[in-house]
Amino acid sequence: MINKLLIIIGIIGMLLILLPILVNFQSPTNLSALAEEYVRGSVNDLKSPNVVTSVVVTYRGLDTLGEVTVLFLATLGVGFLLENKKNKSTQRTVSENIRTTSSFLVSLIMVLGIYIFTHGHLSPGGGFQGGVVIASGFLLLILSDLDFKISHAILRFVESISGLVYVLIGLIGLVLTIGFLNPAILPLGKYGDLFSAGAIPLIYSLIGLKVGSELTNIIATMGSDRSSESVVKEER
Amino acid sequence: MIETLILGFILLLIGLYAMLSQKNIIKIILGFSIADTGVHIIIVSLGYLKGRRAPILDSAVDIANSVKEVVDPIPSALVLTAIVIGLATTALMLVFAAELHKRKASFSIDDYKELKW
Amino acid sequence: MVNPLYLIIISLMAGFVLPLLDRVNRKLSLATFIGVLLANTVITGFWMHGFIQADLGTLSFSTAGFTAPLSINFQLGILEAFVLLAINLIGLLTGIYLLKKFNESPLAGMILFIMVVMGANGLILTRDLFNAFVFMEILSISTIAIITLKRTNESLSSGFKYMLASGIASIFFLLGVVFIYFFSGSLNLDFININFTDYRLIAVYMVAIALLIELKMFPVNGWALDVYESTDAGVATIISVINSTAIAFMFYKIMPLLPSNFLYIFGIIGALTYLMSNLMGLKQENARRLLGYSSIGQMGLLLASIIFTAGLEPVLRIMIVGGFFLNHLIAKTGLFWISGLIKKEKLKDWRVIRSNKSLMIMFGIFIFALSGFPPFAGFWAKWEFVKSLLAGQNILIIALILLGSLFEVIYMFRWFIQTVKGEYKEDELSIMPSGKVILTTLLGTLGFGLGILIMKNYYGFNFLFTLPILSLLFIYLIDFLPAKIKGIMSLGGLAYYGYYLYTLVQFENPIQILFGVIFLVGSGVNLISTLNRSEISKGFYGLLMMMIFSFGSLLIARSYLEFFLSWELMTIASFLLILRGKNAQKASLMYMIFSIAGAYLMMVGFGFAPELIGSSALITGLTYVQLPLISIILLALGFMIKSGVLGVHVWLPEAHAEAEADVSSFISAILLKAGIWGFLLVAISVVWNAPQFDVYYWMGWLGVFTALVGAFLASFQEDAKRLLAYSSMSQVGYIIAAISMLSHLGWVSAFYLSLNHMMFKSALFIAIAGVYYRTHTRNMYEMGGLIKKMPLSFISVLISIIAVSGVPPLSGFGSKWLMYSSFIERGWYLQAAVLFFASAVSFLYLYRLIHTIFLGQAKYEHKDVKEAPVWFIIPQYIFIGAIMVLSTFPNLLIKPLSAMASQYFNSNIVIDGYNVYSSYGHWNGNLIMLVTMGVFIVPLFFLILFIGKITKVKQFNIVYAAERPESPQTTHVAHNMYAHYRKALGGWGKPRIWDFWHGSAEWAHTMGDFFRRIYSGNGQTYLLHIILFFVVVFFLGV
Amino acid sequence: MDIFIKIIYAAISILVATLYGLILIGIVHKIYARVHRRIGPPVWQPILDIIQTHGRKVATSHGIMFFLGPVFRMAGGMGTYLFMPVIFGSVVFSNYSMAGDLLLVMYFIFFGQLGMALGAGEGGHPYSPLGIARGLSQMSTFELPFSLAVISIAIQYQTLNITTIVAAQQGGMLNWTLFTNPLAVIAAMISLLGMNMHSPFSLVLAPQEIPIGPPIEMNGSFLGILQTNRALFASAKLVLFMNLFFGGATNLPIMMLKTFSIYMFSVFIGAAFPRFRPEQSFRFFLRIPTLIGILSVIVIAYL
Amino acid sequence: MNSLIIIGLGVIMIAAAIFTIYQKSIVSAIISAGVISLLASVIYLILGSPDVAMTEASIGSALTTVVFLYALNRMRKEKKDDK
Repeated sequence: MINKLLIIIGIIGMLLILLPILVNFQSPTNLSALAEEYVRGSVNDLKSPNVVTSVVVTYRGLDTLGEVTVLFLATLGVGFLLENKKNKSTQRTVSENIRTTSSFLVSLIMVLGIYIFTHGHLSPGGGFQGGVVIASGFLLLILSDLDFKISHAILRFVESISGLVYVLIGLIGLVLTIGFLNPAILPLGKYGDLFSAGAIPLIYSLIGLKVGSELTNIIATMGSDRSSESVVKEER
Repeated sequence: MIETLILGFILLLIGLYAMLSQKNIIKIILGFSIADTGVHIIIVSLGYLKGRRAPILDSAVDIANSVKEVVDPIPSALVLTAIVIGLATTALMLVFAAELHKRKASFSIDDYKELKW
Repeated sequence: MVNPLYLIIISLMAGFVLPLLDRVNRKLSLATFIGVLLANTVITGFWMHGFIQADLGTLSFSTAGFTAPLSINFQLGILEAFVLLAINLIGLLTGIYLLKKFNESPLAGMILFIMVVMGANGLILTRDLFNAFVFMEILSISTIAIITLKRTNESLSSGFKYMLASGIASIFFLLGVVFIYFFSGSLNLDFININFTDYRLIAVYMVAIALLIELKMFPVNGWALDVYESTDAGVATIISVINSTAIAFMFYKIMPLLPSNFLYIFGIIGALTYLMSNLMGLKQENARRLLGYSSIGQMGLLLASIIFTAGLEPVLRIMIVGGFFLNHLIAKTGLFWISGLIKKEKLKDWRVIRSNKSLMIMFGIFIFALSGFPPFAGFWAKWEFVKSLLAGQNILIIALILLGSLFEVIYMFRWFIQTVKGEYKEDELSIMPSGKVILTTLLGTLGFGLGILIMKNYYGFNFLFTLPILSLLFIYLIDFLPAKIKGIMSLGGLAYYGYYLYTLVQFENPIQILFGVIFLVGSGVNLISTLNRSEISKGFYGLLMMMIFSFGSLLIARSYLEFFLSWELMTIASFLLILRGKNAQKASLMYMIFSIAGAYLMMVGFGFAPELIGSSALITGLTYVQLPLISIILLALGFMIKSGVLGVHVWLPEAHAEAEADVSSFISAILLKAGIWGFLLVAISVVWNAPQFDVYYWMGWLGVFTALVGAFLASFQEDAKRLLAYSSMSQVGYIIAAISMLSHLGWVSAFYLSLNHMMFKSALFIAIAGVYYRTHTRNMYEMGGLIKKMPLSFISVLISIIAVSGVPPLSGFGSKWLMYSSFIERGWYLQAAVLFFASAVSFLYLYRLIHTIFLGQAKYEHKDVKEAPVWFIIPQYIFIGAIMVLSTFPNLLIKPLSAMASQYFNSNIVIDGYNVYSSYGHWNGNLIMLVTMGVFIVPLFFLILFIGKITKVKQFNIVYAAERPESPQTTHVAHNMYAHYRKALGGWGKPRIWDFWHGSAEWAHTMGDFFRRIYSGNGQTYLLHIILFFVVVFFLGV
Repeated sequence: MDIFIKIIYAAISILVATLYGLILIGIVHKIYARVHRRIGPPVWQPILDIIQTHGRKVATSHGIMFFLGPVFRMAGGMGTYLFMPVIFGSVVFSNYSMAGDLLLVMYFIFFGQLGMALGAGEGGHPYSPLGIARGLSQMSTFELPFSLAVISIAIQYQTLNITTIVAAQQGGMLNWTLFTNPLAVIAAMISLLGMNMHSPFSLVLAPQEIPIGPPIEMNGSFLGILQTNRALFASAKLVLFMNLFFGGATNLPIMMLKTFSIYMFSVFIGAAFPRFRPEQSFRFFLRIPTLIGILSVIVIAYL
Repeated sequence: MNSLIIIGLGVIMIAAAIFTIYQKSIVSAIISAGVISLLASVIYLILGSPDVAMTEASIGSALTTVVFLYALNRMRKEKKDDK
């Protein structure tokens, strides 16, 4: 009972603390100086129409690298915790119809995913969204085709290589002394083109691949069946 | 926009409340997820400028005058990162929950206090 | 300068590439793993080197080809370099420590480890708040994942709790960061230039609270304790050290944004965390969890030090914060590592550590380091921190921190003593992997070396002040030699040291010579008794010489710090010496607790004292400064604790009784004088500047009652050494009272008594040591009639007790005469009467001592007892000889002593030939001696001439109700000899002070137990703590 | 030369004091006897006793300390007596009072007691340490009021020198400490009861409990010396009290008169009260006399 | 206009959130939490952040829900296996 009361007090307290922000909230009428710089710079310096992409990939590229790392870590953690044994073959079958339809859908989804991350600098979306789309494609495959086995090795490989290349691209900038993750290592190209904005599309693609493989990995790991007798060794 | 800001706060508090009051570990994680969504809404609301459009400077936007036409791109960029991190956290939490459940076959958080004091 | 981004790049590349490499070969991935950590360490090492070589200021490194605030930038200054080097080094070492483990577990472990280190590096380097958020997430997710390196129910549930807590923390952090951006238009710390007042406050508040949660501040740290308890030792190390450090550094970075009132509250929270976690640690029995409490406490201390040193000059600030940091880093890493080697949960099971000598020594080193003893970094940091806090008038913080520190010392040393002294069975022996032991030893040596480095380079201590430590090390190296050789070498070293001090250092004040005689000559003579040791006596001489050289350093200290340093070294040495006693667990713990409490009082007292001018010895230097009242009180109290004044005397009998026989004499005769020396120094300053007669009046009373109570307690003891211990307490009471008089005659008598006490108490303790050596008992009622077996010891005891009692003609009377004359002259009449009473009571215990041991009926089991070994007899007779000479020619002593005291007061005793005149009376020691001899010889000759035939009779030939007594046990009146007196005292005879201290200890434990109930083990409760913490602290701040 | 004369003077002084003390004891025995309606022994009986005990051809000794115990005791008595002036203005009876002051005398009292305690201790008889334990305990308690009284008069006369104290009391009865500082005298006189170990404070010798007490094993010449000393020591104490509180004496008869009166005081009190139990005795001294002593100090020092 | 939509959406989202808390069936709770994310992505679209909207829709609602369901599935299976 006291517990409940304390919870209510806590929540009300938080409300009271946050209230002044709401009361004093004024919607700004102008962009902050920094945002203005970004908007201008995205056009002038990076030749990337999607300002958010410019910010994510270039200006705050380190964040994005970190973010990919977080996802990578989550994948690792999930894998680390759920040391999977061999999948148990289930007897359930899926109709042939579903199987073919889904494989058709999957190829469409893949194409969509690739489109999203390669056009990240031009239109909404980018590596993450594309990656998720790819992952959802695999999800569909897993759901529809129970015999479908994703090779963790390949996933790992894609994940590792894309991550490595991502870092290496950043490194090139550092070696050229124009800055870590500077997309200007490639020609900036013409504003609005697919192959423009320097290395942004490349980076976003790598991110897409990496995110896609990581998420697929998570899903695959979590979804995979685990025989109940696989008891993980306990340390004591 | 103040409406979305309020919405974000409400979701945040509901999420927190769920985390504090629910005994089921899945529900607690759901609470976290809701609170996270609330936070994301708050962030995006802060970047919104009335009557402006997305910060994608395609042909529909007057490039020369772009700074007067688009919303703040920074919160969007931040939220992108935050969402992915949120997913990572949630996934890890769930795996922990699953592993815990494997040991004790209980959903209640009250059952996982081997260590105390 | 290598771009700091490489730290991140290398780690990331390794992280991404390791899964591929691992397919090839596990060895390869292990090599890469170590390679990355090594590269990090080397890079940071180069930075540190670069920054030390040249003042480069702070360097900024931006990314993406844009400068901040457009892009994210890293900042690298000497501070960053320092912290990075430290944590990467620990990362490397812990990586090596965990290598075997990693080899056996999935690859993910290694990658997660690298990522923890990378996250910490990034968090320290980045200047961008959102980037910091990302790195924080990297840090916490990798940490949480790696917790499960040890896969148990406990580690899983604690990891889950950690996730929940850090989830909420990250929500707060993220919201805070975004609001900061919203209000200020920037995410870069260098470009945020608005004040976060009114409703904007919440933005920075949320960030700060998130960091406090991650820093595991009280009470939002229950999950952290569970983690420390349940996870692998190596992982606990990186959480405690690397993770926490990075977050603390982050807090340091956002500090400029926080309003001062909130900073103050956060500082208090830090100090409170230190206090509370140590208080709760008192009740803890699980080693790992105890270390968890300690870790959390240290983080609180670190936070408090970061906040409260804000206004100081950078170097000093680094000294303080860096000192605490390094200390925590090394000690906690070492202790966690050891916990991984021991693999025992219960504190008391740690005694298996004794199967590995070097590990045990390291354990000791880490505990001493953690408790803030010199020469470790924590000592210097604590000293400077307290000083700076005092300058800022932050008394509350000092109280919290010192109290917390005291609790930490209590449980740490309880643990240490339990470990070092506990019995263990051979089959409990466990074989420790030697690689890890070497690693731990390396770490301990590093900590030690760092401390010495600070000592030499920052403070520039004279060689003489490092001598105690060096002598310990040196004798440790030659410890394989037989005890006698070491003893003679020590004696030689001591002789040279004394000569060196006397001729080369040249005392500025004759009082130094007096105490030099007490400290060094006294020690030298006492040292002879240790030559009786026939075995190797490992460790004994090192500690003994460390203690003796510390006495010497106390004498010549020129600054407060030099004095305090020597004081603490002396405490270490004496504590370990006492601990050598067979059943000295409780005694040494009490000694340590009281010593530390006293040391803290002194530290604060010195902190209040004005800076010294010039670099003359303290005894001169102090005369130029006027100590404030608070300083006088605290210092005097601190010194009185060491001297065992009434109320804080409880450690004294235990320590004396339980120490080894030849150590007790050092403690009583010399160690107690160190307290007197300090007390005297304070008094000198007071006399010279502004006599605080009021305070000293009450101290005088304290001394007087110490004398009385000590005498009574001594009378009621059954244990010979305990009796002598209380007797020492009583004598110290006289000295304290005499010094407190602040008068010429008072000081003369105090000097006189100090020297006398050193001599007769040494002789007595050594005599008792001899008796103990032969009879193997300290209980006086188990002895009796030993006069026939040990006549030489008897004579020395006889002369000593006559000297103690003050019966003419021996030198004791001189001190009594001076004492009463001075008291009456000073107008302290009632005090004089109490002292008179005390000295009458002292006859009770003196008689009891000599009677129950040497007179009365001899026991059958002692019929083959021989005289004490010659090594015990020699020093006794040196002292006895000195006493006899000084008794016959008291002017030898009175004259110089009077000269010493007249530096500070107008002399009002006149010395004319052998006559000493005070304003009240006179005394001619020489004539008294002659008359006494005369009146003694007359009846003696008479008796010899006229006695006729003397028949010697056997033991039981006594007139006893016409019966022959049955056994010596029933006939020897010894047990509870003064039962009547005790009865007469009624309620006054109850051990109220004991009860008080026991009650206090009990109370502290109860409180600790009460508070730790908030850690219910339920993750949800911890969440509730966090939310309530958030709310309550906010409203406190507003 | 001077020294020899001094020694001869001292010998005379001691002889007189001892004889006087012995006769005092004889008188007391006589008085007790008369109170008990007996004839009693002659007053010189103690002297005869001493000669008789010394005459014993055989003595039993328990060891060196046992042998030295009586010597210490005697030395203590002689020393105590010799360190104070007996008759004001007399050269013969000024003794060695120049060696020290009142503190010396007070502490020299302990010399004999300690030595005796040691000697008796070696006797190995359980009554000895019992008696000594009682004696030491009681001594510590009655020393408290006594020391308070001494401090009080030290303040009063601004000296601890006995001769000076006596000198200050000359010139009429009203200059005696008895009248100038009555509280101190009361406290001291109560202590004297304890010092003399007469009933009700006769704990040490307590015939029914621990017969004879410490000297129980003493015999022959040992006992003789002890008896001699008892007389000397008794007169020494009386002389001390006379000097401090009753104006001292300018010639032998006055000294005898005064000391006799002081002695009779304790004898009559002793005849009137039964013996205390040890703890009662200790408590008694620590209460009323001590309070009186404190009062005397306060009155003299601060009022 | 936008405000009205947002208020409408907001009410639904809050309702869904409360439903999530008090729903006994965990699957329903998970789905309704997914709905919140989905609606949130609509709000992001209105707030001029299509990138966020896409991310939230794909990650927040779809993937998170899937992960939840998978985790739940695992736990359920445990229970069955235990019995």
